[in-house]
Amino acid sequence: MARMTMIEAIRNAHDLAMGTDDRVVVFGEDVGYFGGVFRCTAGLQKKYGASRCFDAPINESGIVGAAIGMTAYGLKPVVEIQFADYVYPAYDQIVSEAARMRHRSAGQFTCPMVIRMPTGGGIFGGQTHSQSPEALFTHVAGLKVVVPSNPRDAKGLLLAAIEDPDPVIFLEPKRLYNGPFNGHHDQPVAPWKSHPLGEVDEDYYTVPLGKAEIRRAGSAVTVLAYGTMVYVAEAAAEEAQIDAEIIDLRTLLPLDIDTVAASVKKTGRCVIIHEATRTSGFGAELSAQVQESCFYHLEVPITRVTGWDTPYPHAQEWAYFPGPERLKRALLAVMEG
Amino acid sequence: MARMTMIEAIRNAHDLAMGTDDRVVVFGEDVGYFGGVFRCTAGLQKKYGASRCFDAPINESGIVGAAIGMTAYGLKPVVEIQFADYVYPAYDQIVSEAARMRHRSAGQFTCPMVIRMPTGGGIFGGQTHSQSPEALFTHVAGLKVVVPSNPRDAKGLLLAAIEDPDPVIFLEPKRLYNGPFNGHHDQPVAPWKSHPLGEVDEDYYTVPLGKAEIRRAGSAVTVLAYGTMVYVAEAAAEEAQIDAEIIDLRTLLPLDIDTVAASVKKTGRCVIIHEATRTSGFGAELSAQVQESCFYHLEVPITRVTGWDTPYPHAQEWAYFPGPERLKRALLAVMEG
Amino acid sequence: MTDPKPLSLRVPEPGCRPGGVPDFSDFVVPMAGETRRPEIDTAPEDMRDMAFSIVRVLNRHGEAMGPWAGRLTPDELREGLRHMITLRVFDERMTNAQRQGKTSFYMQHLGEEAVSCAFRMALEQGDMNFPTYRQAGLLIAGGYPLVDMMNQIYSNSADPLKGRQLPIMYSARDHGFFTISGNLGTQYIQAVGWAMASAIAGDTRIAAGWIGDGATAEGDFHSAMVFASTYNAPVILNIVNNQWAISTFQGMARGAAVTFAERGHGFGIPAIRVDGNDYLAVHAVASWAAERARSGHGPTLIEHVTYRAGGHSTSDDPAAYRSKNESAAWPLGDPIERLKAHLIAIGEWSDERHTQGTAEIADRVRSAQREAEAKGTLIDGSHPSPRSMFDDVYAEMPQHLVQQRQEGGY
Amino acid sequence: MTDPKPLSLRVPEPGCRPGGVPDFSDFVVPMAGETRRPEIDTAPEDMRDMAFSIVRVLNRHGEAMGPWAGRLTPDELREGLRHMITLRVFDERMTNAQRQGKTSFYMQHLGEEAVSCAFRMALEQGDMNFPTYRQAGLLIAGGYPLVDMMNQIYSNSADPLKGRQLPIMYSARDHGFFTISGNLGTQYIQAVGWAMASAIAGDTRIAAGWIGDGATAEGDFHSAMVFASTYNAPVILNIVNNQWAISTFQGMARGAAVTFAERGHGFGIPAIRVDGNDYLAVHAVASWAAERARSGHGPTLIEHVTYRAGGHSTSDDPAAYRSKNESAAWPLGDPIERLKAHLIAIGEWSDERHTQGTAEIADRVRSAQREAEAKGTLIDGSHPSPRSMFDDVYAEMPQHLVQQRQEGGY
Ligand SMILES: Cc1ncc(C[n+]2csc(CCOP(=O)(O)OP(=O)(O)O)c2C)c(N)n1
Ligand SMILES: Cc1ncc(C[n+]2csc(CCOP(=O)(O)OP(=O)(O)O)c2C)c(N)n1
Ligand SMILES: [Mg+2]
Ligand SMILES: [Mg+2]
Repeated sequence: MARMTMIEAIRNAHDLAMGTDDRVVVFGEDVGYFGGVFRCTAGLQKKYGASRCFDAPINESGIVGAAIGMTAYGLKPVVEIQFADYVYPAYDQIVSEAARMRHRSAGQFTCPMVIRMPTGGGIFGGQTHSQSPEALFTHVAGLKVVVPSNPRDAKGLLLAAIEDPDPVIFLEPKRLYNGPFNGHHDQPVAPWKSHPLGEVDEDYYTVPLGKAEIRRAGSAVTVLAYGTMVYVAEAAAEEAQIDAEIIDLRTLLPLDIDTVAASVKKTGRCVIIHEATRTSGFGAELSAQVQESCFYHLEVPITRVTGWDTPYPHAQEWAYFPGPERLKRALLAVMEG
Repeated sequence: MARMTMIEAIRNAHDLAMGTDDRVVVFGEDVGYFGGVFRCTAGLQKKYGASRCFDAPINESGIVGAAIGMTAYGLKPVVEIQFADYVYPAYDQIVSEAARMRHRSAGQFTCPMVIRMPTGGGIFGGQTHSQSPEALFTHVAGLKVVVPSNPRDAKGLLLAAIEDPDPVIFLEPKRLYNGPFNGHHDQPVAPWKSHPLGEVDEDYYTVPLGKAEIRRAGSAVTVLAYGTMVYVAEAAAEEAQIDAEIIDLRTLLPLDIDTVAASVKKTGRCVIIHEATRTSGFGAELSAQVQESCFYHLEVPITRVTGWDTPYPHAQEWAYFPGPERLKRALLAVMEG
Repeated sequence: MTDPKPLSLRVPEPGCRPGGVPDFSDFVVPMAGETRRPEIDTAPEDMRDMAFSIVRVLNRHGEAMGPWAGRLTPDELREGLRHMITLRVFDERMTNAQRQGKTSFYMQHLGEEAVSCAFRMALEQGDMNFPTYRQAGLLIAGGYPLVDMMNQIYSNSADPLKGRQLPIMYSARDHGFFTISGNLGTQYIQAVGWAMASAIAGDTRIAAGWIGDGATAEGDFHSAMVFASTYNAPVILNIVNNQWAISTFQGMARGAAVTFAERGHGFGIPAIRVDGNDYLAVHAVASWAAERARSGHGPTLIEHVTYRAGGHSTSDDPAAYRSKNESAAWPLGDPIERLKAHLIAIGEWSDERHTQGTAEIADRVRSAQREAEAKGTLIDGSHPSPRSMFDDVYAEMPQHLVQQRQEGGY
Repeated sequence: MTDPKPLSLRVPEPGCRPGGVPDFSDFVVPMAGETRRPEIDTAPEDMRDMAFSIVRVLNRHGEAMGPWAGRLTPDELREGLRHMITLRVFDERMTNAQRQGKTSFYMQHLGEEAVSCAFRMALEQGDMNFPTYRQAGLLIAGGYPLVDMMNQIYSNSADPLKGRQLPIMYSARDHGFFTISGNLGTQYIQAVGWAMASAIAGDTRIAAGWIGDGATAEGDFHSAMVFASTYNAPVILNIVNNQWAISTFQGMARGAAVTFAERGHGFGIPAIRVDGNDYLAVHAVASWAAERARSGHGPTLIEHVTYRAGGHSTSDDPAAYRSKNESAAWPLGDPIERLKAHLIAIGEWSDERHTQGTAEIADRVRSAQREAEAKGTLIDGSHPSPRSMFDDVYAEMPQHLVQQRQEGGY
């Protein structure tokens, strides 16, 4: 066991994957010599050589497209998109190509690759360093979508994603890279080393894709969260003194609906929280599925607490970011309902 | 009044817009001399000259990006993406640029433009001529998303979209271009000239964005549909002899939730139908919103009838396409619930 | 500068539209044998001229001329001729099958047969093509069974792609043929990625990317050029300039450049233009590029100059946008006729053998068609089941797909 | 070809990394005045050499040499010097303000001031720039108020962009400055679209697109080149090659090409390389390209050869990936020093005037800063309201946004 930040855990996962399987290659903008703007790939080029970890030209479509070609050859690329906000130029390659390769070729060609990208807000990054585009991937059959919320999971999920025979979108909440963040931006932030989930096994292990984790057991209301929102939920539940069951979804696609439904059937109440804009956000899908599977158990309407349907602003970051105050209001309303 | 197919109605709308406002320019792949692979722009180049209606290189990002530049100059471009399946290369320009221009420039620059594209299946087009990507746009703040279902609306909505001061995604169900199609692929298809909505006013008129239309009044269950699914819903309701209220949403974003909620509050039941894959499809958002606004009126869970979460197949088209049989089953189940 | 005149938009137009008289007099056709053959390790800047010339081997008398001639044996040439005839006959029959409603869609190669047929013979087993929909010659010349192609076209029960793909969107991994995408351009950078992987792995295999003149305008054309240039990828980047992109003439994508091959220059990628209707020239240039790539000298851009003599697809009628006489006026002739003439000129073929050979091929195609149709067509017989549609979305079917399959009753 | 050797991937590396000794001896710097000045209607193929040379006017003695010299008056030159000093002082103060926590982020222009400052003076009122985040000189030279720039940087109550944008992502329509995007490359094709619109409208105004060396790798660089080439758009396409893209040296995007300017050749777009640290050269080349565009001769690609002497942004420490001495070793010198030396050489400036002028500028920037800070900084004072965040998503606020605003309590 070692203390790791989420960055260190991700780096460690890369290291183990590359050490274990020489088909694993890592590339992206600034990921080679420098080791990535968030340093998630630092040291890999030195250790594994420039043909296994290298810088790429600034062309996200090229990065993903080249990676797809590599999978057709038999490699397992792990590529970094510098910020999730910059994934759109690669969208065609992801949606039309990677996601459908296995199906359209009836299994002749597959795309075992991981597309990592820092996601979410809370760092005063303005509209192009703060977005949460997960729902744009959960709509795409053939993709898996993962959002870790802590170093232990980040490592295990990333290793599982690299092992996975299909393309995985791996969204890393950048606000969590150095420590958990519960939305109380005016309070000092604790580093991972003071959090139990910053304790990471140094050996190779995986956390299975498609399995949610109950982060806090409770009976009054189910809170569905992922990424940074897990800590917002913990703070809100505690501060509002509500016996909430908090589920960290970890994988959005395929969704662990069993864990979700069991919880909602127990509590009869459900609040969904995410940073992305509300309309057609992943919360919509969660709401639809919870309603479909738990309709007769629901006491009150499912509520969504989300980023507003505006671009992500700079100065108004904390008015945009769904923090504990907003969630508390929602939880209290749901408990009254 | 004249009899028009949907293609003719769209062409007519272009013609009137170009004739009325010389800021309107039209371009896209094959739209100039030839008039578009579906002939929606036929005759415009001849009438208005090659600098107002012209062919574009095959580069969707370039088409939308150039159009954005034109809006900054003060023109009102109407561009065609040859099939909605080919819009992904333009996704960055749409999401990061057109949608956010007004907000990020605090109103200095705006993007009054229309991006038209044929959408949906039912023509044995396989995976790259059949997709319904509307949910990928409804998640994007700053866009409007329109899906007409008949010639009368297509013309009026397109003119409203061209007048609109913001970017509009205009999805034309290609299966409806020449006549309504109710999913009974083994039956002969009626042309628009035998349908009342094929009767189109030749003068300039608009159908307001953001307003749904009740296509069939009923009291037993609300069916939310758009595009081709409107006719599938009509057929299913009739064949199952269910007194369904069928709403043609027409505009998905902004959604006419008032019309929707009023109906569901009345019927207590809601079935949503769309061609797109289910997970994170627009049906999810509809389900979430209906649930939020009508929870205490719902008798049974909201049901989604959709394309499956697979790529759009060729041979299995009719197993994929949500036709009247599947909707009938859902309606009957909902009525039993 | 005072009082500039109003600006105006230049919208390029082809020389000839329906009703007009086709005129290719501006189109410079070098003499066969005239264009030089640089060493395979020539620096790109030392062979710029190759992007403005056209490598041609066969002259109008059917003689093979110049430094690019002389690599193929008569047997190989006859085989090439058979491949091209097979492709043409195949196209005819499948176009007809589509007209008869046996499938939904078809795309033919009329006039472009040499490009993919000859190119394939320059590759080795294990190399990988990333084709568009207009290189079925790669399959035919590579020995892929015609009946499997037809099964795919018919989406029948023996369709190797299980009915999932539009007709002609083949995939044949074992034959070095990557699954065709309907989205233009995406495969070009994938080819580069595959080639990079081969280099990373210390392999000796190379890749070939394919793109049409129209699709070179896509951003992924650029992605491919940048990555190939930067990483010195062992890849051949082919542009098939068949003069048309549906209704749009090649000048719309080419713009103010003189040739498509020129695009290579801004990337330090050597570029060669070749007579795409000359089997010998295509084969020679492809071999040159393959050897270059395999020897570690990196990518080559090849512009195959040819003409799409047929419609874009069965959904298209070119009479609406180009002169009916344009195809006949096309100065580079017909690839089958030209190779036939060459074989006759060197005494290795005759009109009789040609007629007989064509008949044999027609038989072979017909019998493949019978065999395929016995397995079903899109409208007749059995098809891959709806149930199978849910397979291969993922390696392992997730719960929600299992449920949807059940919901559908499959 | 038998038994080829294993292939390997070429991963380009800069000449020097931390700890190494910078060596620009491979970097060919033509003599000032040496490079020819073609007529503005010269065909692209007749000026290919311009992409491999570097237009330079100021020699090391501060003299203006050759055919590109002699267009600016001493007053104009002094104004240019003031613009560059203003930009540098502005950058210093704002970088400091960021360190003090007064804002979240800043990007400076150190060493690149001439590029945008000189370019702006070659444009006319009504022309439109589509900049990246590293051309604030366009605003300063265009007379945009410093205090408004600072208000934007501080996201304060007077921020013209209402707190919505990251610092330095200015927008100033009236000053011919398009709203900056954080997404690299998108603006390049938008610039072409704007220019096409001007041509469609029969206007005489032109556009200028801007992109960094690194971002030329993006697909939208290609979009811009294709559309500009095809429609002969009246646009100047600027590549600012400041040698670095964050930690990645320019060779990663350039690949096997010799220069970025070369990219123009494959599109029939004339390309000129210019010494980006030479105010006179940038101004002369920009004027040439502007005149060309305005006279209907279409696009020009300009590669500004310069050096990013500072970090990529306040989030970046270049010591991690390049030698600390590289900036000093950079052969093209400092743009401010060079213009100053020229003015002194022609007897229109002195060290005293320079010191005094710099002090005056520092005063002006300081007082603008005081004025801006009185309106607030990111951490102090008032900001645009959360309520205003819901404005301008659409021209008219739709119901769901009204509701969300209420839900938020704003
Ligand atoms: C991304 C994308 N945009 C548009 C299309 C529609 N489309 C299919 S083929 C074609 C023309 C392609 O022309 P070219 O590249 O010259 O190839 P050719 O058909 O001549 O072989 C177009 C526009 C597509 N398939 N994909
Ligand atoms: C689409 C996209 N990808 C990646 C980034 C992240 N990014 C911001 S600046 C930068 C480097 C750009 O380098 P260059 O184009 O040379 O411009 P410079 O910073 O040197 O002026 C990168 C990779 C981005 N902003 N947008
Ligand atoms: Mg073509
Ligand atoms: Mg740079």
